[in-house]
This record gives sequence, structure tokens and C-alpha cells, in this order.
Amino acid sequence: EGLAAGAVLVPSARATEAPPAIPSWMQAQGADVNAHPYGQPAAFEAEVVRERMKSRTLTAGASFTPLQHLHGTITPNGLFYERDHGGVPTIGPAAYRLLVDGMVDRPMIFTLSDLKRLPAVSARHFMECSGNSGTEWTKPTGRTVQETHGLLSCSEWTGTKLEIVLGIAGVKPGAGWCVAEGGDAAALDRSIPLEHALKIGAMLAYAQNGEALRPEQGYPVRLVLPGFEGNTNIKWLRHLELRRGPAMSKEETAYYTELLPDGKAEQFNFVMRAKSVITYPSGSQKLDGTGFYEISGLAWSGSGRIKAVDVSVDGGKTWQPATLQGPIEPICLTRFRLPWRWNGGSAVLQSRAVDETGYVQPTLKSLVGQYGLHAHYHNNAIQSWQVETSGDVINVHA
Amino acid sequence: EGLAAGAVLVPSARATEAPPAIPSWMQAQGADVNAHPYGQPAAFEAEVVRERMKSRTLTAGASFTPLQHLHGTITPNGLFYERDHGGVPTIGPAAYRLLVDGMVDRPMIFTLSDLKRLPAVSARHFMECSGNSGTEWTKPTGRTVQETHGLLSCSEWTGTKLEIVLGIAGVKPGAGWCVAEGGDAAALDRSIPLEHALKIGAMLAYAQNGEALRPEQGYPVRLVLPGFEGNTNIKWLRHLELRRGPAMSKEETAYYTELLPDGKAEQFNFVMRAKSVITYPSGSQKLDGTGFYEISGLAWSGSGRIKAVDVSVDGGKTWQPATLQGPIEPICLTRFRLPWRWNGGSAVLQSRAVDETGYVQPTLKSLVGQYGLHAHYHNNAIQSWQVETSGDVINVHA
Amino acid sequence: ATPQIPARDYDVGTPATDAQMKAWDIIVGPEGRNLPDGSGTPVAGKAIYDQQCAACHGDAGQGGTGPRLVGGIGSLATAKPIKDVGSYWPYATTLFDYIRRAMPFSNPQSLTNDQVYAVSAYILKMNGIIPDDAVMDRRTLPMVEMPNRNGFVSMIGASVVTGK
Amino acid sequence: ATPQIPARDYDVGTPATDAQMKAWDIIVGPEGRNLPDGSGTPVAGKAIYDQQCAACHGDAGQGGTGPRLVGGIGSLATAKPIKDVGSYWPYATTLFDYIRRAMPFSNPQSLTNDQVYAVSAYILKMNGIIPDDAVMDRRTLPMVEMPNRNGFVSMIGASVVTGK
Ligand code: HEC
Ligand code: HEC
Ligand SMILES: [Ca+2]
Ligand SMILES: [Ca+2]
Ligand SMILES: [Ca+2]
Ligand SMILES: [Ca+2]
Ligand SMILES: [Ca+2]
Ligand SMILES: [Ca+2]
Ligand SMILES: [Co+2]
Ligand SMILES: [Co+2]
Repeated sequence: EGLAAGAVLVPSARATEAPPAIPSWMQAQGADVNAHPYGQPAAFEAEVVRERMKSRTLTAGASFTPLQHLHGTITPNGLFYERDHGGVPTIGPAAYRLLVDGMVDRPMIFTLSDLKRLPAVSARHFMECSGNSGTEWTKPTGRTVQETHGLLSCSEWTGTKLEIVLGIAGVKPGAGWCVAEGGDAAALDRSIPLEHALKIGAMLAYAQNGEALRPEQGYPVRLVLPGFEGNTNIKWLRHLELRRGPAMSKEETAYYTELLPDGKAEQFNFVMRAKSVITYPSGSQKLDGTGFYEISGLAWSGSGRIKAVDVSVDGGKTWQPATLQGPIEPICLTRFRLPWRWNGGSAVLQSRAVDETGYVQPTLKSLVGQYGLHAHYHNNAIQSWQVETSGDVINVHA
Repeated sequence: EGLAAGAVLVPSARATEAPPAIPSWMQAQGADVNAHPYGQPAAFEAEVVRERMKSRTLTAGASFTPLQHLHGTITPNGLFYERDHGGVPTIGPAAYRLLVDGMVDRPMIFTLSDLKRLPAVSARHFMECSGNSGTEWTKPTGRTVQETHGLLSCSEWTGTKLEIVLGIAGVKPGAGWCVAEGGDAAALDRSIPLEHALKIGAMLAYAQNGEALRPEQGYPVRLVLPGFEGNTNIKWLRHLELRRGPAMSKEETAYYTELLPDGKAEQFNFVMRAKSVITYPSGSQKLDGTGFYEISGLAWSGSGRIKAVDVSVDGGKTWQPATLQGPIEPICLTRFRLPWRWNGGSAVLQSRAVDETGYVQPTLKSLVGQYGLHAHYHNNAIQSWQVETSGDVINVHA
Repeated sequence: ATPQIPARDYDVGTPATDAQMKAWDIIVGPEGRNLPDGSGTPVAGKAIYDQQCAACHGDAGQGGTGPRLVGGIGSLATAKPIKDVGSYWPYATTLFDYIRRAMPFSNPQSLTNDQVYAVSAYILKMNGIIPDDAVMDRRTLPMVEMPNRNGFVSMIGASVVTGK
Repeated sequence: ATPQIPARDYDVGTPATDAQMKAWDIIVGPEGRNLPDGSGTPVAGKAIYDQQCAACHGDAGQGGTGPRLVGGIGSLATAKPIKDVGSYWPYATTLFDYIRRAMPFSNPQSLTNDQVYAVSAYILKMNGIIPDDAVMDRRTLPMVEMPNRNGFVSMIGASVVTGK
């Protein structure tokens, strides 16, 4: 089962097709107040859903955020992308426990109430699977931006800082890594360098966009490591173990390492590098005639704030600076926009992000030059969308 | 039907009650990836819902946001408060039309595609009904912060600026007001002073926290007037009419005006003044024994950024500055926090917001001194929560 | 004052025709703008009121499922103010505008213009604001002197509006 | 280096007992930490594999519903690299750790420690890494020399980590 094609832009209806000036919905009472105590999207938005990637099993796989339908920078919780290795466990808040042990002075067990009672912090951060755009290394594969870049979402997270929980347990000298382990059927675990984790403001999050985490995002508690590859943000967190070195778990050796052409592999490439993508117009959309369009997209970097985004409509020959929607927050999606008049000709749209460290998003060619064709993870190359003379937009390598 | 009491804090379970070290949910695969293409909250969170205020009819009334259960500043779309005067209409995106006419050079009709094609802008803003806390003027009434302050929510809005749509139509000299009218059974309309509307960045919003507006929030298009009383942010927007003066509609004469003791009434009190409330610990919650608690709450102002929030634990005798969660954005909810050790005695918790203009949130006494007891709207008084020696928290006037 | 708004040319949107605007527009201003042809009297209004309004607003306008419409005159500066059409509303035009757009509650925009004039006249009469034989139409309705015409103070100037 | 972390005293949380930690802890490190008592051989492992693993990973470890476990040695620097236990995994301890925590897929944490040692031994043997008669236990497993032991370059130093 693959991803369905994205929505084609609805051709703008003319006023002559307008409904009666006083339509039926003004002539009778609407739905009751609080008909939905927990509200749902309009029925007309049924196509705005996550889509599942084909995978070997129903429980080890991923679902993608429909970026082509989204605006601004926040991802609604119902559309946050999902990557599971053993399905989504059902964990009652009263049954939740976190063990903090290993190289600590006082091994501790925390309940969910315990974690919520500690000082809290909130921050908006993107999360991206390092496998995002992994299908795009050798040829254009995804039909929509949901398929090419949909392992990317952004939330306001609230939780208590890792620093606080470790301060309670007391970390012993010599401990350099913290292994975080999930309470799912894969008991997924990753080793995190302690110094970096504290520097980026690692958080034990229990809330997302105001409400409790969703089950697919780790209810009741997940580790949030701002800017680190998605997989390290352990969901359903059950165990933090302080160690001298990494555990060398399957997910940090067999998976989530980047194989280079010489047979060596890069390991612990935690930080997601600056990247951007145009979400409108994007693959499988269709322009409705010539004229004004606002090109719009998202840029992000695991190394702080986005400094600039340039947009090209000629496949990278010339570039124009896009407007960035403020406030620009560190390690957060940033919306960029550029006005454009389409003259009806073929055009190749690209965007290129620059972050506060000065790092410039690379072309696919330069990335392949550096990593070869088998690194799979961390493809942050410039994406190209070709607008055809028909107005159809397709995924190309340019 | 009234609001149910808020949740009592779950007493923190001890480790001796911990589940098996390897619980059942780690011994079998969890739910399938993408079991919910549009995700839903965990079943355990069923009490986190909007609640309806008692009203004469099922379609003219309000539902309240469960602030006592929320974290950070964003309101999930399913929990955004609701105020309807004729129920929630069902308007298909293809049937949507907006007429812009009156004192303009070129009266225009826009489809939803038209509005989406125009330049977009995103911004995070709170919205508050001017009737919020209206029950609290004469005696403490709401049992929870949902009941006392739940006509308050905060979203990232995306849309096109009013300025752009008016720039297309061309506003004639002499036009000072813009009447905005909704496409519901109440055809609810409000007159907006044009100069102010442009200054605050008025927006024709079609998206909220990334996705399409929810039906209860005006799908497919609502007017967003940052900082203005909620009722002016017309939902299901169908008509903008440029005029010399206000239309004097029912909602700006009979309702949403503040009656003073001398029989005169204040009209066009658009801007929501600085206000704050402690959401934890708050009414109907219960403290689980003495010791450390983090007092947490929300502050906001229709006149820009929150500058400071002070918290008192002794009913206003002494005040301490709370920590504000950054980034502090204009006309946006701001989360404040203060560490507190409860010694088991009775305590009265209060918060007091100051905004960038220097305006200080008033006590109820001073507000009643100014407005009397029949203004109903714009109660931005300091809220008091009394912690009893049992740990129970109740709404009081102090 | 009319703010300076930059002209925009995106070739987006469709010009509205006069017929479209006329069919769309239900906004009546205090000066009487957009009041339609037609007329009505309290007597004609009573028949409509009894049939289509009284169930919610009471036989004598005392209220029920809908708010009370009568009885508050003179109460505003007292300890028990009653804000109703007679005591509180500054313009009679608002009555036509609101009834046309929103009443009867379950069937809005179902009355003819004559019916809206008539029922507005009847509510004004119940409040003792117009005599039994007054005829309400596009010319007379804006001229009705409402008791609380000067009861409102605009706070526009007092608002602190911060720029973005 | 161990960062300085301020001590905190909120009187929140409960001290963990040794028994709790022991029951909780399934993390095995490359040095062999936390490997349990018990042992297993390829022969014992084959019986378990055939019964509980082969359906997904193939009779000869060639893969199916589950990834392939054998066959990639020597392929990493070629145009068609195969990353499997034999060719890619740097530590044999990871095999014990992962199988115990996550396999068999539909019934994780159901094998005894002896069974996990045995099936780990069998997978290593299928890859030609240990001989038929090797015994895997807490002492021997960390000593297994994996072909790709030195194949990884840590990027920790190269990461740009910005403070908050
Ligand atoms: C089914 C009940 C119902 C019927 C029938 C009904 N109304 Fe109403 N009316 C209401 C309700 C409810 C409101 C308040 C609406 C709101 O909350 O916005 C209202 C409000 C009003 C108001 C505004 C009163 C104020 O001070 O806010 C007027 C005037 C009015 N109705 C007139 C009429 C007339 C005239 C009719 C008949 C042609 C009518 N109503 C029929 C229920 C009804
Ligand atoms: C029902 C199917 C199924 C059965 C039975 C099964 N596995 Fe797996 N196995 C999988 C899947 C699927 C994965 C990949 C999981 C993921 O995507 O994270 C996997 C992964 C593995 C891996 C990691 C391979 C790699 O390179 O990523 C090993 C090792 C493994 N299994 C060993 C075993 C052993 C040993 C058994 C029997 C005791 C077993 N499996 C039984 C389906 C199965
Ligand atoms: Ca045109
Ligand atoms: Ca068009
Ligand atoms: Ca009807
Ligand atoms: Ca304790
Ligand atoms: Ca341990
Ligand atoms: Ca089992
Ligand atoms: Co441990
Ligand atoms: Co008009």
C-alpha cells in the first residue's frame, strides 16, 4: 500500500457559480454548541491525513505528515508523523514508571505525577526522521511533498528538563552517555551524549501543543532532543541509564548510521542539518492558469535558527531571497514565502536554507559526492519541483 | 447542564505499586502504524474536553477550553473555545464566497481558492470572549479555571491580510469602518474601525495551528483581529462592507457593551486588557501533600507583549516575580511559572499581569469601583484560588 | 479617518455585480441605509408576533426561551438594570436589521420585508415608543427616537491599539 | 566528559531498589555489562531459530518479513552493499541485546536467556563468524570479533550543537 497522490488544487470557481446570496445554512440553526466536546476537522478536509509508507509489517513502519495541506509552522497533533518499530503501546498514566539508574548516586523511579510536579519548560521544535527524503537519493520517487519530506513535524513541547531529573539522581563522574529506552514492543533504545543533550535543552515531554502527548508520539512521556534525529527522541520512555560509553544498540549500529562508498559508516550523526522544501506549489498539485502565486515552504535546522532561504524558479541558475515568517525560533520550522508570477512556461522551483552557523543546504549532487548513494539517512539536499506547461507539478532531479 | 468539576490531581503512586518491570505492552506488538490517519488523544484523556455553559438554546451559547489540563500556550484545535449565536453552519469550501463592497472602487467576490492564492501571513494570537469571567463579578462562581476563564484560547493563525483584500477592492475616501458579517443563522455582524484593524494586522484566516479552521472556529474563513474581543473575529465570514460609520448592529449595541452604574454604557471597547490566571493549582484540583509545587498560569494582553507577571501566595499581601516562558510574543498567551513550597497551611494564590504599555491587571475591587456590577463584559480582575489545609483548591474572592 | 491602503493587483477575485450585491446585502445602518421598500404597523405586527415570536419571547414580550423585549425602560441606572429593546437599544434600525437577519430563531430570513417592518413596529409599540397607528418604513424607522439614543459612549479613542 | 549538573532536591520520585533495577534492566553494552548468566550453542540455537525465527527471516537467514541476517560480508564497499549482522554489526553483544528486547517480533521478551544466547550463536555461526561448537555466554560473547568492528566513525566531534 503506497501513498495516494496529493490533492490537485481546486480550480477557483467564478462568482457566477456562487451559491444563493442567502444560502440554506443561514436559514436554519447550525449544529449545537459543543456537539463535539473534542472537536474534529471539517468533513470536507477528509483528505488531509497521514499516509502510511509500504513496510514489511503493519507495526514497524512510518506514517507521513501531509505538508502540502498545511500552513504556518505548527503541526496539528493528529497529523504529526509517526515512526514505530513495534507498534503503538497503550500505557495508562497510572501504570507509567521511569527508572533512572546506572552511574548515578541515587537510582530513582518516577511516576507521571512525579514528572509533572517538577519544574516545567515549553519550547517549539521541529522533529525529523533521519530517514526523511531517504527515497530521493538516486531518483525522484515521492509524488507529493508528503511522500518526499513528510517525516517532519513541529510542536510546542512541554515537559521537565532532563537536567532536573538527572540532578535528582546525581550523575557520577565518568558518566558521558545516557541510554534512553522506550516501553514499546521494540524496547527501542538509543545512547545520547550527555553533554550535548543538556546543551540542547533535552526534555522529558508529556505535552504537545498544549495537550497530553498522543499515543503515536509517546504517551505519556517521550524524550525530546531538539535538533537530534527523530529516532533518538525515545517515545514511551521507561528507562534512562547513565553510562561511560554508548550501548551500541541495534538502532545506533545496524540502523541510523550512514554507509559511505569506501565501506566505512558514519555513526552518531545526531544533528539534523539545515534543510528546506517548497510545499506550495509542490508535487501532484496543479497551477490554475498563469498569474500570481505565492511560493511557500518550510526551512529548519538542528543547529539553531534559520538565517535565510533563497528560492530559484529556474532550477538553481538564479536565486531570490524569500521572506521569513517571524518570530524565527531556534530548531523550529520556519515558513518562507516568495511572490511569483507564472508565465505559463516550464519552471523548476527550488529552495535553499542557510542556518545561523552559516551552513548552506547542499545540492543533491554535492551530497552524493560526499556520501555516495548508500548513506540512506540525512538526505538534506535541495528539492526540485518542475512546473509543466499544463500547470502540473512533478518531482524531478535537476 | 452545567460544567462538570475539573479533575482532581492524581496522587502520585509509589514505586511499590509499580507495574511489572517488563509490562504486557512490551511483550506484544502495539497498535498498527497509521491506525488513525488523523490521530486522536489517548483514551485516558477523555476528561480533557470542552464543556458547555447552560444557555437558553442548544445553538446560542458557549463551550469552554479546559485550561486546567493544558500546558504551554497553544490550544489544540479540538479544545478551542466556542461561542455561537446560531449554531455551527456546514459550509463547503467550493460554495464559500466573500463579498467586499460598500465604499470601495471595485466591489469584489472572492472564492476560498482566491483568498488562498493571495500572499499569506502567520501569527500566534490568543482569542478571548469579552464575556470571559463574566460570572465572577459579584461572587466566585466557576468551580474550575475552565468555568472561570475558559473562553480563552490561542492559535497560530494563517490567512491573508485584510489590507490586501481591501487593496484589491480600493477603499474610498471617507470610509472609516468595515462591517464584517458571518454566514451563520445569526448572520452575526460587527463594525470594525478600519484604522485600528489594519494597525493590529487584521487577517482573513483559513488555517489554525497548521490545518484548516475547524467548523466551530469559522470554517472555511474567519476574520482575526488580534487583541480585539472574540465576538468581533467574525466566523464563516461572508461579507465585508466599507462604511463611513458603524452599522450599530445588535451585537455592538444590545450586547457587548458595558453598562455603568450611572446608566450610561461603554461601546466599542474592543481591546482586551491585560489579564492572567493561575491554571495550576486551580479550582477543584487537590494538592498531594506538602512540599514542592510549581505554580503555573497564563497571561495575555490585547495591547502587545506581557512584560511581567507577579504571583502572590498570601492573597495579595506580598508578590514575587514569576518566570515568563519565552519567546514572548505580542497579543499571545504567555506561560508564567513560580516555584512554591506548600507548608500545609491555607493559602490564597493570585497572579497579576503587566503589559508592555505599563498597564497593570486590576483587583476586582478596583474594577467594580470603576464599572460597577452590571458591565458583565471585560472582567480582567485578578483571580484568587484558595488552597485549604486539606489541599483542596477553591475559587474565592479575596 | 480613512487609512492609506496600498492598491493591489493580483488578478484574483471577481468583480461583484449590482444584482449580486443587492441580493447579498442585509446590513442596515442607523441612518437607514439599505432599508428595503415596504412597510408595517403594530397591528399587523401583533398577528405575526403572536404566531411566530410569542412562544419564545412571551405573550407580552416578557421573555422565555428568547430574551425579554419589553419592560426595562427607566431601569438602567438602578441596582437591577434590564437591558431590552425599549430601555437599551439606541437605534430602531437595529431592530429591523436583527429580526431580518436572525429571527424567528429557527427560521431566519423567512419573513417578508413587510412582516419585518410590522413586527418591529409591534415591539416598539409594546415598549410605548411609537403610537398604535404608526407606520414603519424606510423613511420613518430611522426617525424613531429611542429612549437610550444617547446612552452610549464610544471607547474608540480610549483603546490602546499596538501596531504589529 | 561528564557535564556539571546542579543537584536538585524536590522530594519527588522514589529511590529504586536493587531488585527493581535488576528486573527492569535489559540494556547490554559492548563491554558485556548486564549480560545474564546462562549460555547457548549454535546447535541449540538452530532448533529455536527454525521454530521461532525462520518463518520471517528465512531458513538460511536470507530474509522475508524480517530483514536478512546473513550474506553481506564483503559487500559494504561495493555498488550493492548488504548491511546485515555479519557484514555490518560491530558488536556481537548487540545481537543478544536486540533479540532479547525485540524478538521474536510478535512475542518479545519471551525467550529464556539460554535461548537468546543460543539463537545469537546460531546467527553468528550462519555468518561464519564463530565455529559450530562455540559456546556463547556472558564471557565469550563480548570477545567475538565482528568483521565490521572497526567500520564506524563516530561523528560526535563533528556535530554542530547549538546551546539554547
Ligand atoms: C425558537 C425561539 C425563538 C423564536 C420563535 C423567536 N426568537 Fe427572537 N430570540 C430568540 C433567542 C434565543 C434570542 C437570543 C439570540 C442570541 O443569543 O444571540 C432571540 C433574540 C431576539 C431579539 C434580540 C433581543 C435582545 O435584546 O438581545 C429580538 C429583537 C428578537 N429575538 C425578536 C424576535 C421576533 C420578532 C421573532 C418572531 C418573528 C422572534 N424573535 C422569534 C429566540 C426566539
Ligand atoms: C513475525 C516476524 C518475525 C519473527 C518471527 C522474527 N523476526 Fe526478527 N525481525 C522481524 C522484523 C520485522 C524485524 C525488523 C524490525 C524493525 O523494523 O525494527 C526483525 C529484525 C531482526 C533482527 C535485526 C536485523 C537487522 O539487521 O535489522 C534480528 C537480529 C532478528 N530480527 C532476529 C530474530 C530472531 C533471533 C528471531 C527468533 C527468535 C526472530 N528475529 C523472529 C520479524 C520477525
Ligand atoms: Ca481576473
Ligand atoms: Ca483566480
Ligand atoms: Ca428556513
Ligand atoms: Ca518523597
Ligand atoms: Ca541497572
Ligand atoms: Ca508475549
Ligand atoms: Co538501567
Ligand atoms: Co454590502
